[in-house]
This record gives sequence, C-alpha cells and structure tokens, in this order.
Amino acid sequence: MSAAATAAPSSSSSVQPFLRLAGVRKSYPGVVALAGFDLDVARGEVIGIVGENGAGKSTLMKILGGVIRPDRGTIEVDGEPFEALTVGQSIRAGIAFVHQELNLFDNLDVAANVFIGREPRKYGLLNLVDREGQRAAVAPLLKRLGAHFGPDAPVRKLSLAQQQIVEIAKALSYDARLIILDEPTSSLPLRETEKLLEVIRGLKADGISVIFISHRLHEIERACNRVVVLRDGVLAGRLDRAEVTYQKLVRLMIGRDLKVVYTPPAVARGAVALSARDVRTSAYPHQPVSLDLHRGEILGLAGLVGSGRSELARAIFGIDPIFGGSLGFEGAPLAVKGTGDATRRGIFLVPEDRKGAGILLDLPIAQNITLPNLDAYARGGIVSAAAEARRAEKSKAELDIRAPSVQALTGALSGGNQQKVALAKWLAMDPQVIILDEPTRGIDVGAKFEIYRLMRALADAGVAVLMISSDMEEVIGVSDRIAVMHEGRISGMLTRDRFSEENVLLLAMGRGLEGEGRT
Amino acid sequence: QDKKQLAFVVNASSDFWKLAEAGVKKAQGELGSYELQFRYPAQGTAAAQNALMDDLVTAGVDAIMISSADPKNSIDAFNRIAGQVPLFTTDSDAPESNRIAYLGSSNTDAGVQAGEEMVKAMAGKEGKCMGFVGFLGADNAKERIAGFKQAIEGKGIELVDVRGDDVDFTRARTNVDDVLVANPEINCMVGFYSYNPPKIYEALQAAGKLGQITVVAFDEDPVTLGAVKEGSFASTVVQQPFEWGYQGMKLMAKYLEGDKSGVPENKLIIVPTKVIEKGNVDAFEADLKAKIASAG
Amino acid sequence: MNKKDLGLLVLILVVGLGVYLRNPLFLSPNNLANTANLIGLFGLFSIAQGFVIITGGIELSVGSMMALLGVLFVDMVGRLGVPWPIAAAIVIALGLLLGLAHGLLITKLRMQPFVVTLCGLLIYRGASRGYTADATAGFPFGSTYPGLDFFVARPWGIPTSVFVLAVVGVIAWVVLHRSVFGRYLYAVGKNEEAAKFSGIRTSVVIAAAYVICAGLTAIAAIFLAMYTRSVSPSSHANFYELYAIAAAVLGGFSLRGGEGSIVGVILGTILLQVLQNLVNLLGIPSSLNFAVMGTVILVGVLVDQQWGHFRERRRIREAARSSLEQPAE
Amino acid sequence: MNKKDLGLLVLILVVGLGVYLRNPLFLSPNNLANTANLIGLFGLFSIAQGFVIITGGIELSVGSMMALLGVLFVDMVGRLGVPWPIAAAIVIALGLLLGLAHGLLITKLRMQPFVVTLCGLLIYRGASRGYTADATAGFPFGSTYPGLDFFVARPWGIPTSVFVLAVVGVIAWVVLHRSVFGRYLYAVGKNEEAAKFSGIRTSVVIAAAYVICAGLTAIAAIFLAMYTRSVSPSSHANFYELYAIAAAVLGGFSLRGGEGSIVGVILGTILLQVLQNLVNLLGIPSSLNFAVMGTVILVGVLVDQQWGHFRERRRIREAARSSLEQPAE
Ligand SMILES: Nc1ncnc2c1ncn2[C@@H]1O[C@H](COP(=O)(O)OP(=O)(O)OP(=O)(O)O)[C@@H](O)[C@H]1O
Ligand SMILES: Nc1ncnc2c1ncn2[C@@H]1O[C@H](COP(=O)(O)OP(=O)(O)OP(=O)(O)O)[C@@H](O)[C@H]1O
Ligand SMILES: [Mg+2]
Ligand SMILES: [Mg+2]
Repeated sequence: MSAAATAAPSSSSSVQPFLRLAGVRKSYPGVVALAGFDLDVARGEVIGIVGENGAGKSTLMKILGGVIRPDRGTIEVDGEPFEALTVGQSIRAGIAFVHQELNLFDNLDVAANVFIGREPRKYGLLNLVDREGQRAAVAPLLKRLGAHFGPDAPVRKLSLAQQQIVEIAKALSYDARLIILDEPTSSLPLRETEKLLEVIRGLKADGISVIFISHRLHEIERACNRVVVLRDGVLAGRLDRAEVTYQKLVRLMIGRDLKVVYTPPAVARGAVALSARDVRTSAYPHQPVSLDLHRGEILGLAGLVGSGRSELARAIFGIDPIFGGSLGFEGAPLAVKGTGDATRRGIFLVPEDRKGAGILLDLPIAQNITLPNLDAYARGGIVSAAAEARRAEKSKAELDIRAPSVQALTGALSGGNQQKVALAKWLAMDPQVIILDEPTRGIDVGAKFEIYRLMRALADAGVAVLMISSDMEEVIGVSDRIAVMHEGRISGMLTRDRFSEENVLLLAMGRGLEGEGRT
Repeated sequence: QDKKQLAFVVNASSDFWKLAEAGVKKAQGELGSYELQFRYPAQGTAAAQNALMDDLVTAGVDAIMISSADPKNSIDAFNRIAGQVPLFTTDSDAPESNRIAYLGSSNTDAGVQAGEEMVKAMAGKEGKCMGFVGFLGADNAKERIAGFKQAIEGKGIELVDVRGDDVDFTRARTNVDDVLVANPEINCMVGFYSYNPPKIYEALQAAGKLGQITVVAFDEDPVTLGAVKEGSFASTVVQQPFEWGYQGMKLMAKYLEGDKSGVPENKLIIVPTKVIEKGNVDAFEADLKAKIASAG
Repeated sequence: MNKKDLGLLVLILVVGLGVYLRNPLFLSPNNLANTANLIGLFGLFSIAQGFVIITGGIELSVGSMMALLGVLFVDMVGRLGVPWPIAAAIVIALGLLLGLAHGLLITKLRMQPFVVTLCGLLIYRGASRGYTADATAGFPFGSTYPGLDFFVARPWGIPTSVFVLAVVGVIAWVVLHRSVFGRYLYAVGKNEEAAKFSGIRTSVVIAAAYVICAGLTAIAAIFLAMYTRSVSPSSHANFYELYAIAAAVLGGFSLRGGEGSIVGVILGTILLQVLQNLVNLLGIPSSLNFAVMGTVILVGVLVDQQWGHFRERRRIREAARSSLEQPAE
Repeated sequence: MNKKDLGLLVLILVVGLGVYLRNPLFLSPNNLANTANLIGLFGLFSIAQGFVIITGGIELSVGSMMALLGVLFVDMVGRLGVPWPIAAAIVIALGLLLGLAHGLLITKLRMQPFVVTLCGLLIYRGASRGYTADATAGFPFGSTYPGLDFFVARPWGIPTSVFVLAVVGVIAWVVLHRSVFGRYLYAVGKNEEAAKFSGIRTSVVIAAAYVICAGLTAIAAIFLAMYTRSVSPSSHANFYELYAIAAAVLGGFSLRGGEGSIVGVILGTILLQVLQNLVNLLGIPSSLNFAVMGTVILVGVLVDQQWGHFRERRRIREAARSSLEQPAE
C-alpha cells in the first residue's frame, strides 16, 4: 500500500469522511490481530463493528485511541494523515473512547473521573480544578444516562454497571466528533441500555460519529447505519442498515449459520441444592432474601443496576459476610467463612468483575485454570506441569479458547476469551452449584451459545445453576425460572409460562404484576 | 519534686558506659538528697543528645554532665543549656563552651600511651599496623589515632590505614577478616573502640594467627582482658569511666551546694588512663567486678 | 479533615493529655517550642515524601540527601565563606537536580523507585562521607553570619521552621487537593496505565513529584543543618526516610499510591515527635524509646482502623435488626 | 535460570573479575570462605524476605528481630547457661511466633504490612535494648559450648552457613517454584482479590509467608550472633532489612508482589557481599563503601534492564516484520 494510494480520495464517496483508515495492521508475537484493515467513518454516522472474540475489534479501537501503534497503515482524521496517533493527538482530534475494560480511578469521585486529563480550571496560573463547574457539567450527563448517583459519588462505591455509566458519561463529556464505544453495554441492564441507544440517536442527529462495538446484535441492528464485520483481523463484510439481519451478521462473523435456539427447559428439576433463608447482605441489611436453587435447573436472577444480585452471590460464595439468616446446602446448614468453604463443596462463582476478580491477568492460561484445584494436579504438594498442561489443553479445546498456547498470559487474550478462562477453571472441577454473574458479558454470539449449551449440560448433569444476568434476552431464553430482585429483595419469581420482558421489567422496577399482589 | 536532679548523658549505648553507670549508682548511695539519672540518647548523634538535654532541662534537671558525640559543633547547644543549668563535660570536651569543667581522660594521651605500648611490644621490629575504629570522623577516634601516630613516629612503625565500621559488629569483624586476606604484610593491629579488639581477637583466632600479630587494644571488654591475660594481646589502655560517673556526680552535687573548690583553674579534671598488661590484668579485673557489684 | 485525620488527631490529643498529666512541663512554652521546631523540620521532608508516595513511589534517599546537602551547606558557609543565601540556593538547586535525576531514571528508564532511591541512599551517604573524609563539617567557633539565624530564630517564641512548615503545608494542600496537578498525582498513583489513556503525561507528573520531594527535602536539610550546626556525614539524618514514610503512612497514605492527605502527614509527624518528646519527658529509659514509639503507632493505627470497621458493622447489624422488628413493608 | 538471573550472574562475574585483576587475593581460599560465610548468613534472611515480598508485602523488622533473637540466644547460652540446642529452639519458636503475629495483624486485622513491620522494627529494637539495659550480650571469655561451633565451623574450608543456605535455598526453590503453596504465593501477590475468588485462603497463605520469613530470620539470627559472638542491641543487625530487600529487588523481585525467583535473591545477596568485600580488598576508603555499592547496583540494574528492553523491542519489531512478509492466511 503506497502513500499515494491512501492519500487519493476514495472514489465511492465525494464527501471527505471524518475518519479514514487504510491498510492498518497490527501484530503481536504469535498473533496477527489486524491484517490490513480499511474503514471510513462519515460525519454523523453510527457504525457498528461486530466480530468474534479476538477478531481484532478492540485492537482497532485502541489504535484510534492512540493507545497502541499500528505496525503500518495510515489514519486520516478530518483530512489530516497520521502514521500513528498518540493518546493526546487522538483526544485533540475529537475522538472519545470508552474502553472495553474499565479505566476508572476508584480513589476519585465521579466528576473527577469524567474530567480526568482535561479538568476545567480556574485562577489562571494557579491551575486549580474548578470543582463546581465540573459538577455542574457532569450532573446533566448522568441524568441523561439514567444514573442514580450524583457527580460526588466516590467511584469505589459504585457497582460495575454504574462504573460503566461513568465511562460513557466521560466519553459524552468530551466535545467529541467521534465517540468509540467498545462494548459499553456489556454490563448494562436493559433500562440503561435503552437510555444509551437513545443517547446515540441524539449524537447522530448532532452530526457526531459513533463507532459502536457490541456482542448484543439486536442493539447493533437497532442503532447502526452501517455494520462492519471483522473476522480474524480482516474485513469479513459490510452491511448497510437495510441489509442488516441477525442471521446475516452471525454468518459473516463466524463463517457459518448458527441455529439460534435457546436451550430447552430442564429435563427434570431435582432436589434443592442451595437454599437461602432470610439472608441479609451488607448492601441491603434490612432486606432478607430467601431463595431455593434446585439441582438440574437454571435459575435466572434479573434486576436493575444495584439491585443487590452480585452482593447476594458474593455472600453465598463467602466473599462478603452474611448479616442474618442462613444458608443451606443439600439440606444441611452451610457456613461459609471464606471462599474455601464454598469451593470445597462445589459451590462456585464466576464473578462479574473479570479483570479484577475473575482471573489473574498476569498468569498463564493454564495456571488460571488449575488455580482453584491445584492439589489435583500435584503430587506431594509439587505441581505437575504436565498434568496441568493436559488439563488446560482440554479446557482450551472444550471451550474453544482462542490463544496461541495455554502458556500465553491471560491478560493478552481478548475479553471474551478471558471470560472463557474464568469459566474453564470451574468447569475443570466438579461443580454442584455454579453461580454465574453476567456470564456472557463481552462474549460473542458463537461463544455465547456455547456457554448456554454448557450451562444446560451442567444442569442436565444435575448441577444447580444460578445465572445473574442483565441481558433480558438471555434471562428469558436460558432460565427455567426467573427470580427478580428489586432493591435488595426478591420482588417476584416467574415460571416459564409467565416469562416476558414486560413481567421481568415490572418486577425489576418494584411494581407488582398486573392483576396480582406482590409475591 | 523536692530532690535535686543530676543527669549524666552519654553519647551512645555501650558496655563502657555501664561502668560509669555503676559509678553513678555508687554516688547515688552517698547522695541521698539527690536524684541521679543516667541517660542514653535515642541515637548516637549530637542532635539527639541536644534534644535530650533540652528535654531534661524542661523536665527540671538541675545539672548535667555530658559526653557529647560532637562537642566541637555543639557549642551553641551547650551554651544554651549552660545558660539554664550548670553543665559539665566528660569523655570529650568542648573547651570553648560555657561548661563549668571537663572531667575525664585525654584521648590524645591515651593514644600516645597505646602507641608507646606498641613500640614496646614490637621491640625494635619493623611494624606495619592496621587500625580499626567505629567512626573514623569522630573526635575521640581522631585524637586517639593522632596520639598513636605521634608515639610511633620515627620508631620504625607505621599505621598503614584505619578501617571504619560504623559500629556494625559484622563489619567490624569483616574488616579484620578482609585485612588479613588483603594485607598480608600487616604485623600489628590496634582496636580503637572497645568492641574492635574482641573482633580482632575472633578474626585472628579463626585465621589461626593469634600471637603472630601484635595487638594493642583500648578499653576493657571481657574478651580483650582475656586476650591480654592469655598473652594474645600485648596490652590494653583503659579509661576509668567508673570514676567519671562517681566523681562527676559528687562534683556536680558539691557545685550545686555552692562549693566550687572541685573545679581547678584550667577547668580540666583529668582522670588518667591506665595500661593493663599481663602483670596487672587480674587485679584490674577483680577491681572491675567489685565496682560493678558495689553498684548492685 | 476526613475521618482518618480526625482519628489521628484524637490519638495525638490523648497521648498529649496523658503526658501532660504525668508531667505538666509538657505544655511549658519552652517544651512546646522545642517540639514544634522538630515538627516543622520533620514535617517538611515528610510532606515531601508524601508527594512521592501518592504516585505509588517511594523516596528512600531522604536521609542521605539531607546529609549530603547539609555537609555541602555547612562546608560552603563555614569553610569556604560562601554567603549563605548563595549556598542555600546552590544546595536547593542541587536537591532539585537530584530529584530530577531520580524522576528521569524512574520514568524514562523505567527503573523501580525503590531501586533508584535505595542507590541514592547509598551513593549520597557515601559521597557526603567521602567529601569530608568522614570528618564533621561545622562552623568555626564564634562565627556569625548575618541573617543565618533565620533558620533557628523563634519570633514570638515560635520557631521559624513552624512558619515555613505552615506556608509549605498550605501550598502543598492546595496543590495536592485542589490543583489539576494534584489530581493527576492521585490518578497516576491509582492507575498509571489508565492515567496515560486519559491523556495525562504520566512521566512528567511522576518526575515532578520527585523534584518537589527533593526540593522540600533540600529546604529541610538546611534547617536540620542549622539545628545541629554541624554535620557528621556518617550519622547525620540517618534513616530519616523511615520517619518520613512512617509519618505519611500514619497519616493515611497508602504505599500502593493514590491515597493520602497533607493534613494527615502533618498529624503523623506531630504524633511521632510527641512520642519522642514523651520518652524524654517521662524519664522512660531511652532504650525503650523505640519500643514506646512502635507500640503507640501500632495501637493507634489498630484502634483507628478497627473502630471504623466496628462502626460499619454495627450500622449494618442494626439495620438488619431494626428491619426484623418491623418487617419490611 | 531465567534471563534476569543470567544478567545478574554476568554482572557478578564482571565485578568479580575486575576485583581479581586488581587484587588476586580475591580468589584466595580464605577470602572466598569469608565472603561465602557472609553470603550464607545474609542469604538466609534475604530468601526469608523474598517470601514476604512475593505476596506484595514487606518485612521491615528483620534487623531488629535479629537483634532481639540474637540477644536472647547469647544471653541464654552465655549468662543463663541454657544448653544451646534448647536456646536455639526457643529462639526459633519465638521467631515463628513473631512472624505469626505479623501475619495475623496483616490478614485478620487488615493492617498494612509496612505499618505492622515498621512497628516491629521499633518494638523489637526497643525490647532488645531494654532487655539488656543497653548492655552488650556476650559469651564469657574462653567459654566453649560443645557443638556450638557448628555455626562457625568450616568443614573442608566451607563455612556451615553456606551448607545451610544451600539446603534452605533448594527447599525454598522447590516450595516457591514448584509447589502448590508457591503457586498460591505468586497468585496472592499478583492479585489477592482474584486469588480469593479462586477459593484460595489468601489469609493463610499470606500469614504463612510471614511465618516462614520469621523462621528463616531466626536461623540467620543465630548464625549472625555466633559470627559477631556478642550482640550490642542498639546496633546489631541495624537496618539489615535494607540489605535483604535490596538483594531481593536486585534479584528481580517486584515490591508490588507476584514476581521474583530464589536464584535471583541468592545472586543479589552474592553481589552485595562481593561489593562489600571489594571495598576492603581494593583498599577503598571505608567511607566510600556505600557509594561504591550504590553505584554498582544502579549501573547493574540499569544495564540489565536496558538490555532486556532492547531485546524485547527487537523481538517485537522482528515479529512485525516477519508477519508482514508472510501475511497470515
Ligand atoms: N497485548 C497483547 N499481546 C498479545 N496479543 C494480544 C494483545 N492484545 C490483544 N492481543 C490479541 O489480538 C487479538 C485481537 O484482540 P482484540 O482484543 O482486538 O479482540 P476483540 O475483537 O476486541 O475481542 P473481544 O470481542 O473478545 O473483545 C486476539 O487474538 C488477542 O489475543
Ligand atoms: N464496594 C461497594 N461498596 C459500597 N456499596 C457497594 C459496593 N458495591 C456495590 N455496592 C452497592 O451495593 C448495592 C448492590 O450492588 P450489587 O452489585 O450487588 O447489585 P447488582 O444487582 O449485581 O447490580 P449490578 O448490575 O450493578 O452488578 C448497590 O447499591 C451498589 O451501589
Ligand atoms: Mg474487545
Ligand atoms: Mg452485579
């Protein structure tokens, strides 16, 4: 690709696009993440980018955000060509970026996070932060996104979903001309997602371009003018709004048709494996929660941001203390003083915060997988590298983890593959009860259905599965029963015959179902 | 507090000062109407000592005797203290300050004595000596070294170098070990601080060179005395810290009572250093034990 | 003032009251002035340390740097006859340069702060000892230098070091808690990577922290040299970095970076100095000095922390109980 | 042996060769044995420190603990006449207890390791000084204790401390690099939260690291006490924790936890001791001891690291180029 060729205006569009990528390439040792990629983004256009985990979406975005340097290719922003952008250049060029992984400072408050790096200042040379101005600017943004916290809230007190909202608010606060959203909805529940889609429409109307990456294809369908499909670092197809269908997207992404059938209902619901009686957690000590989880079933746990689902899961797993009530396992009382007590009985949790708690980014894949059950791969306290590698290879094949080798650092994997590793470490053991907190957060459709299949297989094998999810489609498609939480209590329990988006939503907002009292 | 308080402030913690403490205890037995204190600073620095003296004066002490870690440069602090209570120096002096008097030995004299002992012990042989000390820059070290050099001048004996160890016993030992390796020509050694001779002894013992190298020591560490008794060391030069503590306290008490006759014209009360060698080491040791026992 | 600082203040007051009851001279103007002087002096380099700790770094060379700069200052003024304002300027400039060197080694050559400053600790100590050949640098007896007693003067009974600390403290507070640069310090300390993604020039911010630290340390070095009036390079300010770090940690700084307040580090300094003073005032054997200090810090931090935990738990438990009595809805 | 260790080894060989050329006595059996003895001794507590550092913690009380345990050991054997194996057992048991106390304070009461062990540094130093009322503990002249020279013996010219270090080193290597517990240590050091979510009892792992550290330190304390034969509590092993930390950091440990190797820390110890030895052998003034040590560490780490960077860059550049030449698929 010569410089002359890239500089020449493209024949297809007479208007100069806001952004033009040509021949962008990026390789890591052992992987070609992007193999020569071209992309035009016009003003006011919402472009969806989809692709399997590891297809190179985030890599592309990081190049635009100036976080990494491409090996070659050119980037043209508003007519100005660059070989590579720095973070500063990218920001100055009007590109705002919501990273796939959160990049917040939990020692600062919301407003400070939103304006980090470009604080409104006062007193000229003294360079003090204009804290009032900051707050005033952030409050409406939060409102627009439907957040229930103020600009002064310390970020460390926010849940993951709330933090995601802060990230989005941050991108919106830039006077940006292009906003990149790398899986912004991965942990956002329905209502907040709706708000976001609304915001995107507004941006479009203002002539601001948006690049929207998501594994939730329905969102892509609804929000985008144009969809670009990436596969293995190369362009697999472009679809205009009119051509976009779910099936087509899937075919382009994974190269074959995918039968979108959600899993069949439980074959047989077994005995109660895990029971919670009036359990009180620190987030909502005044709200006792009672719940029975049966063997062989997948119990969906739905609710809005901060409804206390994750807190409940953490309490059951022994991370957080329980302030009242009791847990039972197999009919006997269960005391969990630490995670060891839970894992010893086969009660596992895949946490929502993958990067911070789900896996160790700095360890090889194999070591992550064997970590919870290391004794099984050791003799006399000495770890057998061979046994470990065998197990890891098996998991890699079973879950189709895309990585150069099982000795690769987990942190170098794409988000979706990291999630598979987080799952793999429990599946390599003998689960009795498995709690999955947002199990498909950031996972591509192919893998998603793979995980649903795995969950169902587990349930059919008699495992009790509790799935916390904010993805409405998933909750309704996968669960055998749905428990809905509202502000720390179970506001309703739905059986399959009463599954509907509307019912889940009503309960999640704390209203009773039509024609019924509260459960 | 109706009893008058006298304080004896030392420069660092070491066994040496235990003897002075014994002397102070003996004095306490005779000075019933006084309260005597014996104070170690938190660190062996002049700054810590001066802060300690400030605090003592604040706490109502009536007279202080100090062994300063850095008398030359503490003159202002001394004068500040001396302006409030009578101040005496011991061990190392600050003649320019307003202290009432100095009571102690002369480090230069002690160094000279050690040098003379070395000359005597070498008995006309050529000597290449290595010295060992804690702080090379400290006054007492410099004076002792200077006195030693003065005495060996022109006697065919040379002090090749002095190795410092910052009062780290490990380094004190390593220094001797390393000198034995690196400087095979060395045939005499001097340990200037009280813990140096024992380290010399141990290193020589480990290297099997006891008796082959002539050693002159300072102070009365049990190992040093043992080595003298055994004949491994030629001799050791000892000060009389017990007397400093004892006489010092009596002197201060008398001074506070208005009797200034104890302070001579030149304001120097020199308690002479003694040479301990094979002949008098047993008597010295017995005396030492008795003194410590007397303090109880 | 946040809750942590408040806890520390209470601890200081409790200890102070205890000492006062045992020996009322604790509050005598003279003793207060002496202690305040040391607080001023130690506070300066403890704040300095705070700037580095907030970035997740550490500055271990504080004590050695003070020895080197102190030796140079005293030697220049006392032996070479350099007018003291010039000597002070040289010393502060040298301090800034050393800080810059640390900052560059850490940011440009990506060395661990611990390694860089540990080497600093060794090298500066060695350099200052080599410079005087282990002798003590001091002023000739009876010499006076017009204006130089500024550093030891006590206008209205208050040592100048206290005034300087007050000024530096206020500036540092504004810089750390109100300025853009301060915010960057917090951001860099919490997550350097994310700070970089936010367009913050993290290397500049971190290097600046070391420069500020060294600059303040240089000022403290002059005060300390004037307080001791002589500098024995082998022991001068030995391991003062530990005091500074202890003051910062007591004051709520986290060695992982991103946490801490100026009020906290000053309170930490006060506590440490009161503890030192207490040992001398109460006639506790000096050998126990360290033991007392260690015990009070341990108990203080423990109580402070457990108290917070305890209240949090009680709050939750009470919420749980109250809802039991009147079942929710 | 990884690449970092190799770099360190090369540095040691280069320094060693340099010293040898200037003074061939460097390689004399006597000097080697002397240096090896110190390496054995310092290696023990440096490995100990490594166990704590790997968890992301720090143990600052090493030096003070060695003073306290050393004083007790010498006093028990020398003054109280306790048979030495019993005294040794008591001292090691006490060490383990202190380590357990640190571990519990850090894990159960969630205090910062720096604070806990800094208080330990102060308290144990104070306690040992208080115990002897600042006197030096020593053995009576000429006294011998059957079997006690084990600690200073040199069978076949090799000091026993070296044998002990070899044994401890091999065990530590297996534990850290091959065992389940070692894996847990790394995991906890890299991300305590994630380790907890994997069902690891992180408190137990961390507490165990402090216990191991204290246990090894206690053994080193006995060796050191037997080496100096007398223990002056105010200065004995003062700030030896810095040596230990320096050895670990030189050996590739990261103070953020989760990184480091046993081979590395032993090589780090060797380098530090060779540097100490060099000063005496080359007749460099003692005052420059520290300056030499600091400079060599700084240059060594710098060269090692820059060399690593350079190779890494080249590797990435080559990967980029080669992938360009044969486009994937
Ligand atoms: N720092 C890195 N080192 C090595 N390989 C990397 C690194 N970052 C990404 N990769 C690899 O580059 C490829 C593309 O990753 P990228 O994160 O762009 O995928 P993605 O399309 O965003 O996937 P996901 O949907 O899972 O987020 C993957 O194979 C990944 O393993
Ligand atoms: N570390 C924390 N400290 C204080 N409050 C917290 C913390 N984490 C969560 N919370 C609060 O606890 C409540 C319950 O949060 P939890 O994460 O359990 O909810 P959730 O239903 O899983 O929601 P989400 O979808 O946000 O994960 C929320 O109000 C949240 O703000
Ligand atoms: Mg991605
Ligand atoms: Mg949640």
